[in-house]
Amino acid sequence: MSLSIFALTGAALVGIGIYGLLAQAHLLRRVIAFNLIGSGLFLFLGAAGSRGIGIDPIPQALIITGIVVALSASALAVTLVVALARATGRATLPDEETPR
Amino acid sequence: MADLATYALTAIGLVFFVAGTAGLIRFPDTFSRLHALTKADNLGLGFIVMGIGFQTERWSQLAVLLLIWALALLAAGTVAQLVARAALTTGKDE
Amino acid sequence: MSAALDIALCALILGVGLATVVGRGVFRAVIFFITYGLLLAIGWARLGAIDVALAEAAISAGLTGALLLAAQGRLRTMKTEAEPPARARLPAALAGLSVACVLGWAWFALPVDQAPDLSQVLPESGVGNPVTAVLLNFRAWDTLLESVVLLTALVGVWMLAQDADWDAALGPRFHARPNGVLANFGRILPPIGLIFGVYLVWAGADDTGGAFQGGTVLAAVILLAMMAGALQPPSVAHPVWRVGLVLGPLVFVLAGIAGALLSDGFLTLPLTIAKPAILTIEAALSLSIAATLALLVIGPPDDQGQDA
Amino acid sequence: MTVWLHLVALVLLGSLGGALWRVWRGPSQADRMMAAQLTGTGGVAVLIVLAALQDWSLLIVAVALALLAAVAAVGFAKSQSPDGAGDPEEIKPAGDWSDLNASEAGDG
Repeated sequence: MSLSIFALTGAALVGIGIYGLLAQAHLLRRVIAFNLIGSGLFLFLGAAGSRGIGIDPIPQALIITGIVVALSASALAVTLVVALARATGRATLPDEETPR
Repeated sequence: MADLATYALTAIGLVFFVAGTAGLIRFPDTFSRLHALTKADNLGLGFIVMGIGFQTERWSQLAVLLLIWALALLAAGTVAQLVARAALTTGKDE
Repeated sequence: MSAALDIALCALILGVGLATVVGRGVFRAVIFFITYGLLLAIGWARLGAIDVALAEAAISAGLTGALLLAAQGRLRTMKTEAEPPARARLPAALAGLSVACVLGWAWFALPVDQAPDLSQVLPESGVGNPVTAVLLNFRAWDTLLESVVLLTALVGVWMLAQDADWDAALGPRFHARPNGVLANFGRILPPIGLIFGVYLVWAGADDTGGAFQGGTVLAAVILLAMMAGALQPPSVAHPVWRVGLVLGPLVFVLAGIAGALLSDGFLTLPLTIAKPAILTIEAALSLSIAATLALLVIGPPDDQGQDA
Repeated sequence: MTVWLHLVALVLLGSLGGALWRVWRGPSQADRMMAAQLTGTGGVAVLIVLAALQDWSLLIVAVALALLAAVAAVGFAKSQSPDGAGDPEEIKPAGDWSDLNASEAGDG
């Protein structure tokens, strides 16, 4: 019962993250949305790994490394956003600007 | 007896937490809201810590509980001062 | 009662997740994302995955918030263009909804596998914490490559420095009022955090904790000491920090080669030396993880703030 | 006792939800940051209660949260300073600020 709640929450978080990734143009918000997708998948995987007898440590180990890798990817992405803003004065991708 | 103490102390802790949140929602400006946060909430956490302390099975767990409260107090005091100062010098911008 | 708690918690997680992607305001989204990590850590605690809860709590409280807030502040001082409004909301919502529905369907359609019973093989790993056993023994390849991924990300961050800044110390020039609240906090907390981080690495062999969790706590402590002005960020070429960055992967590879020579193959640990070997790898790895994560959040050398 | 502790955790989560409302409303950035700090304290309290309910080793997660509770707010205070790396205490607030102590009052 409660495992299903967490798994469905994870699924919904992936959907929310995809919405944010597509609808928001500001790149920092896209980084956050991307992290939502990742953590939603982690939650789904973690719930799936707890379905058998006891808790399967293999998904847990994968999720721990995944969380740390997600942070390092976010740090790289955030640095890219700052570098882009320094070069262009914008924090959005150029080809996606709304026409004036 | 220990259970009775847990009921009473956690209930008091909840009152402080709810009061702090009510203050956070109801108080009119940033600085009065800071009061609600740093005072009520950490008092609430203290009562929860004491209440749960009566349920611990080992002394080490009680020590860890007290460490948690001490760390939370240190963090809250520092944060309240820094955020209030930041709000004072930059003003309301959004 | 227990289900009510889970439902309330998941409702909060979903509400906060939604709040990070709707509406306008980058700062608000960042703050919601910080609280999102906290709620997620409570969620992992509810699932009984204590090691994951620990990693999530340390990363989201200690590193993510500081990283995103610094970037948001930096974008504001550079006066970047205002955030454009959300576009194509209906197609985006439909895309998100359909993926969520597919995943939800998959949850009920997937066969329920029995978790592999590790209690038989756990004694062969040399450690008592099954998560540590998986990370550093059974699936050591993953962990080794992951520590290399962290280093690669750091090199990527450094490559984004401007040429003129290259020899300067990493990050902005942090300073604080001498004997002010921030400077004192930067002196009181790091010793406590250091002890806690080392404890997590040590305890991780048999209890909750491990190289990643302890390394993350240590990274947050290093970051805090740097922000409070108690510790100067190094330059890219700093020899001690460079050794610290590669120590973990290096010890890991050496242990792997030793396994190839003395035992069944690369990265296999014979039972007789498994525990001391794992503790050595963990100690070196957590040092490297701490240094890498802290420098990742600090960012490339950046003197822009000074001449602005 | 189990039922009561579940109830305590539920009320704590509710109070956390109230703080989240303030994060949404603002209006100032300091409001949002302080409300997030409150959710941190509430989260520590929830974890302590869960430790009594489920597994005492959860206390270690609460220690990590309490230890690192201030890092994000320190980052916030830094990002609010003019060069993004300072300390809000270095700047003298505008207007009459009689609360400053004597050693600072002279150096204007």
